[in-house]
Amino acid sequence: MSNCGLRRILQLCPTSAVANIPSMSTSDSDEDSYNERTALVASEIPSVPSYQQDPDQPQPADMEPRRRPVAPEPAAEPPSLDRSAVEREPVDLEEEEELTLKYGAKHVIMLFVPVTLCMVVVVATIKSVSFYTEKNGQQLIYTPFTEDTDTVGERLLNSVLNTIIMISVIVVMTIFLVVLYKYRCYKFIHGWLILSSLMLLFWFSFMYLGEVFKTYNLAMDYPTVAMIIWNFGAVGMICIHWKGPLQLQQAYLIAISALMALVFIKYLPEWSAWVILGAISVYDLVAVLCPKGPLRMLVETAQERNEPIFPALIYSSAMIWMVGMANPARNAEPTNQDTDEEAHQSEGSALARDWVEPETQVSSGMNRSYSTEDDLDEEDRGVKLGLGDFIFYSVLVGKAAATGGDWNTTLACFVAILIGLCLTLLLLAIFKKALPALPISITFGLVFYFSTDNLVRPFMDNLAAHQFYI
Amino acid sequence: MNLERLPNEEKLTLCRKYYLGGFAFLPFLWLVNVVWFFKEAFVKPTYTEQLKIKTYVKRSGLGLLLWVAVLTTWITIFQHFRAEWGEVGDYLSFTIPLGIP
Amino acid sequence: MTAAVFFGCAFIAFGPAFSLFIFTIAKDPLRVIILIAGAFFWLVSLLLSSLVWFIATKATNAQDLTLQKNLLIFGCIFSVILQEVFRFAYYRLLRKANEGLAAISEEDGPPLSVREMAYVAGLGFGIMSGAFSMINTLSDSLGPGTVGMFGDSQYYFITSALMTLALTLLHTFWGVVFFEGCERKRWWVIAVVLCLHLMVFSLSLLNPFYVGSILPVYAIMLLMAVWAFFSSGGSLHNITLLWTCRKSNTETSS
Amino acid sequence: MPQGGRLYGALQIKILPASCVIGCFSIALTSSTYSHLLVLISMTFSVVSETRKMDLESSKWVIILLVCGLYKNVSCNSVEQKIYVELNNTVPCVRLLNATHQIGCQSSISGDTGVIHVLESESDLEWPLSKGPNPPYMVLLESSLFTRSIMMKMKNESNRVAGVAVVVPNTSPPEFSPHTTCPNENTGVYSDNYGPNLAHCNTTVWNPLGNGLSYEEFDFPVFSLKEDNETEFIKQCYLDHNRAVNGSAPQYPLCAMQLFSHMHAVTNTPTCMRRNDINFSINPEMVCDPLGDYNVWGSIRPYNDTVFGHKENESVVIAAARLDSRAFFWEVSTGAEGSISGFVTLLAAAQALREVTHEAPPTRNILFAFFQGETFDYIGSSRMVYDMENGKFVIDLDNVHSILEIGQVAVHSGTNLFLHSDPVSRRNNTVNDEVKNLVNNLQSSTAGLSFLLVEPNVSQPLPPSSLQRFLRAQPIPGIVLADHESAFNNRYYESFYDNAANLNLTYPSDLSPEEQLEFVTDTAQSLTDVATVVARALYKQAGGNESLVNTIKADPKIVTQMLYGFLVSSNNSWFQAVMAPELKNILKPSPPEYYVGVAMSSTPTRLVQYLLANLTGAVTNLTQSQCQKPDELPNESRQMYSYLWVQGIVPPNSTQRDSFCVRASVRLTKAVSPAFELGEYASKDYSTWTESRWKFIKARIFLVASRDLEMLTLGAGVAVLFTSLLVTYFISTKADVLFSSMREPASAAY
Repeated sequence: MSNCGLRRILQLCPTSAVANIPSMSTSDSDEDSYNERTALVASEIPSVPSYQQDPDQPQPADMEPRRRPVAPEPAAEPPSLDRSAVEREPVDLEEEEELTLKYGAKHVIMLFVPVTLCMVVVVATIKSVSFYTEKNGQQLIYTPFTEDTDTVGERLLNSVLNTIIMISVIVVMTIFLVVLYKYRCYKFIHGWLILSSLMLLFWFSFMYLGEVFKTYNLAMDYPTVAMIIWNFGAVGMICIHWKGPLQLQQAYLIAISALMALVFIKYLPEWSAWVILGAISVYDLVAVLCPKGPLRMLVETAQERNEPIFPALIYSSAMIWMVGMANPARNAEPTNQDTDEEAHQSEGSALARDWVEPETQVSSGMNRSYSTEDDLDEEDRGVKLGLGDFIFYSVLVGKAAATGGDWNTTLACFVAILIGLCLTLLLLAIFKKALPALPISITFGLVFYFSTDNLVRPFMDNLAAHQFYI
Repeated sequence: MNLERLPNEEKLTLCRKYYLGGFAFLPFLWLVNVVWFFKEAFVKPTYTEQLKIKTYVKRSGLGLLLWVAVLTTWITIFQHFRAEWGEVGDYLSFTIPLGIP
Repeated sequence: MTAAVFFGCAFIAFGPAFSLFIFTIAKDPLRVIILIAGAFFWLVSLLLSSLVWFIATKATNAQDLTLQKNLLIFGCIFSVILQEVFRFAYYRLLRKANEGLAAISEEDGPPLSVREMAYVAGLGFGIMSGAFSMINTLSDSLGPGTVGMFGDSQYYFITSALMTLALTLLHTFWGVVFFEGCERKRWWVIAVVLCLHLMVFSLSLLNPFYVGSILPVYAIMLLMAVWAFFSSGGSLHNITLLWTCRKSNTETSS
Repeated sequence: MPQGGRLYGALQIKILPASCVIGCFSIALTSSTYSHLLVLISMTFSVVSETRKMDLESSKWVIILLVCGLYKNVSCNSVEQKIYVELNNTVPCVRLLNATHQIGCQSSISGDTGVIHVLESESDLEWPLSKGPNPPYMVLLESSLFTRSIMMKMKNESNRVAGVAVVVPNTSPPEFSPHTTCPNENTGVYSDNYGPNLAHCNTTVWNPLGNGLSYEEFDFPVFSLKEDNETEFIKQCYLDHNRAVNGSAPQYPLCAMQLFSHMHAVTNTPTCMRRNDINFSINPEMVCDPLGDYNVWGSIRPYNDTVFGHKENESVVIAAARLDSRAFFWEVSTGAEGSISGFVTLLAAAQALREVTHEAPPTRNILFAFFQGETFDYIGSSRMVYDMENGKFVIDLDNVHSILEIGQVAVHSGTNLFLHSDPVSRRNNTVNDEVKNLVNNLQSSTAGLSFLLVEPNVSQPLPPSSLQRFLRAQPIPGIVLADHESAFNNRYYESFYDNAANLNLTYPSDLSPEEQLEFVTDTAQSLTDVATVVARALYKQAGGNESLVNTIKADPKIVTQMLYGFLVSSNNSWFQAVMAPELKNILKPSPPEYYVGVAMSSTPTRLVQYLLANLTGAVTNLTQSQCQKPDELPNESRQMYSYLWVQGIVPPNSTQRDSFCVRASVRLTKAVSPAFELGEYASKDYSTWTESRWKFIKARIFLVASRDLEMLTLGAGVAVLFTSLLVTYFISTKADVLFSSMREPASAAY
């Protein structure tokens, strides 16, 4: 039973679930039946953590177990759990591996697609619109030191100084945000986010549009441009901060990441960009992993409060359900109810659908499993990737496309970053805690950029000249 | 967010809000409304709110078509007469093509 | 008007790889990951070999053109060997992962059979090598001009595309055969694959004498295709089966 | 239930979520405001013309860097090297605009490509225009065929011409002048209310050879190629690939050329200046810049250059010459006879006057004025007159006693020089008397010289000259000294053949550059004589001591050195000696560029400024720091003199230049047309010439493949794609049957 593939569970388990444990029958999706299976396995052991009696517990308590998986490091687990963990070890591992394999892979792809899209947008822009590659001396105030110096040493020094300033700005921002979040200044944070996304959606898209028209030497009039920008921006704000179709929201998140990345590529001097990329990944490592790291604190606080991290900051491969709603915990209850009823109705149809069309069952399976989850698990569902990662991945690839003349470098950076993402997700499945996504990818990306630009390019160029094929 | 999760009255209010929002010179919002609620309005088995949703979707579609017509005519006019208008054309222009009158 | 050349070459070079990806890889996330990992392995091998070549060229004087060309050929041979080494390494890796996975579900076996893995990995190698050898040429083919100012053949672009296509498919077939050989512990298979790879490279030395290079390469490709077909569990009987009892298949497969 | 929740929760990454993005966002916020600030700043600055110039300089630098970057990328891709051959010694024809028209050439934004056709004769023109099977054509012209008729045919008769490349030979044709027959027709003094019978060259056509090509507008690029191995390579490419054997179509691949010269400005000056100003975008784009530079002037007695306007009982004799010239192509104008003969003579005269004016200063002051941009409707002189009228110059028009202008003075043996004067103003008796007086002074100065100064018949108007601009303002007695009686002797007026050869400036073949610099040619000798005449006449005109007149002699050595420097190589030891250290890199082993251009203080301006300072000024013993801040010293004043630190010569048996500080009353005043000061971009009486901007100028040749081959490639590609799609689909559906032991794809196992 413990090894029955999820496919079979879908077909068999619900009935058995209803038959075996009445208490579970309130909501039966593939998810619950799966848990019920583990429950059967684990039920010999008395001291299994608290989740069997979860359904008949009162509502407020149901955030208890949800906090547990994230809060403790694997090292510092309470002894009571320890013993049970030892006994549950084989089963648990297998399940985890199985799920890692089957869902992990799916989630990896669900992240590959948006990351790839973002990079494609950036690279296409870089290659076509010369505005984003040509230097006109302008720099961000965060990188005040110029790079057109006489000696390499000076240039290096200046880029390092730029990096220090940039990173310290980011650190200050982060701490500021965490403090705000700790003291529940939601209004302020949301205002901040709305303001910044407003600026991105309107001002940067305005810039972008102008440069595109210039590149293709088109005449465009202000009324039309105003119309385009207003529609793009307003609908974007609605979709990101209020309610909108998921695909559209994701598209907008990708778009603003791409715009942001393009601005960085334009205004960051070359060496500074590379140094900053290196430094930010190190900072990321620290901020997420070390026990007092700001990001870690942020994430943990968010999970203690059972709240989504702000929608304008995270790309979620699944639904972002709580968007715009004042307090998730409060209206969790009613939605629970009606979704359960929905689940009852929709179960049959879901199974039927499962029967008739096995091809599409990957996607439909995902959707169904989401649509029959309750809100808070909905929240936790799927893989989430900070927009910052989108931005910096794209910055790396875009810089590679802008500085190097050839495509091989860009391609190499792209593959390297995807592989880095894969490894990160693998580690995630192993460690089961929030991980920084930048370090591995960016390290790979940098290594492959410089090596490809300096070693592989001349090699392949010679091969192309002689038409040798290896 | 996915509409399956939404109770019907919420669907209606959402569709209505999108429809009304479209009047703020937001044809794109109307487009989203049409695409998003099309299945709800025309494919799903009928339920009480569906009629209103249908009307909202239809009106949004109409508004969208109107806007498309207006914009296309204006753009064609502008592209055609920009050079002749001279100064006015330049002041109306967001980007002026280089090397072309 | 040279967009035609661009698209033509792009379709020739990457069309088959694209269709293979669409129909056999894209459906399955795990395969996509394995594909990209394969591409990554090929990339690393290329990196190391070009590093060696780079050091060699820097060590010697750049004026001696014949020496440089010999060094280039040496670098290519080294790269070919290294690619096969990395193919083996990748096989070992997938093998390990596969054993780890096989423990879970004996009910419907490992999610990917070794043959599928072999195919996907080979395709990953092929796509990456094809992209690296073709993509810059492709971007040049977009310009108004064509090769030949200094007496090169004007068929440069299309022949490059054809060679790329051959290489992509060859890598795929080599992957299948290679993994099969590793599975069965038939080390001579690996040797043959290595020799064929070297041979294909040395044939490409004949360029721009295209008749002498492309035709043999395609012959080798066909041979490898047949071999790969049989080594991955295909047989004449299967083909006849395919033609005779098709409708039974259609019934069962639904 | 929480098990699942936990596993899923495990599968979520909260990677660098908020902070860094927020960091980015806030960065974005401030950065955008920052760039907005930049926009505002640049917009406010772009009103001021200086900053526009600087902006222009910087932008040009950016462009250069950009192009270099492109070339770098190009050069590092071997396949691209197999395809393209970049042409480096090409000069384009660029677009200029005035109040009503645009002239010059331009390509499309992505460059114009055409199959090369080398034109053998005018009759051969029908091949590119009508008969040739594979248009468009890039026509390669020998300069003998670079005539109005051919160019007009290509411009008007068909659109099968993608562009033209002209091979400029090293030997000149008998005659060629792309300028108009009546130069500066509409901005001279003669008009319907000032000598209407003389207006529009009614009586005298000054430049009968002019075919007006420089003032035509071509909608295809026209480049010039030097006669060197690059051009040989192109011709070889043509012979190898494009030669039509007995009229049949040549075989592909064909040799083609691509020319990039996309001009930003269009229509006319008002339009482009308006578009300069109304560019609200992030990085405002300039599309055109007014032509302009600096006038150079110096005087015998110094003027306090902070005190403007009329000076009581001050009377000044102005000796003027023009500095600039132009050609059909952008920067190949070497106006040897057109301008250099004149201003070299004037410089020599100024030098000749130095000693005597120190010993016995004349009663009137003498002001040497070198006008820039005269070719384009008298930019320099009209600006100086405008400044005098509006009290922005150290003197005003009432202080001007008389004007002696040196026009084209290439005296060949046996020819005379002619004294042109304005008949209309001479109807006024006082003016007439002054003019007569000036003529006498000149003619009486030719004692012991090989040529005479004669007046043409009075009914003839003034030739195109700066004097006309002064006469426009008020009747001032003036003479234009020129080598032609009616029409120009110069057969290459304002063309790139008006070079050293046109002045018969020939050196014995066995001389090193240094020896050539010292060698006194016949041209130098005759110009020295002219300079002597001019100097003596000026001294008399200024009321100098008659007894000293015959001691005035111009120095042939200086003249020949100047001719060498201005016509052969500006990078010679003497020019190096008289230039400032920071300016030594403007000296090139070639003659400088006499097109006025839009960049301020071009090479000729600087050279003339320093030469005039060295030839008229005094050598002081100030140190370099003192030279920069002379006001701290007791009897030195920046307001009276300009102080120039020059490199000096390298003394023998030494490597160290002994630099010194020159004190001279030599000044630069801006030579930008008043139309741009006044904002009257459609002005009728001031020059309104502007030069368009461009992103980059590039020319390259390559082979183009036949359409059949391209279609074949495309067809093969499509075939391969679809067959592979079909086969793959088939196999993937039948995989379970084909590969018996293979299981269903794992995706089906979920």
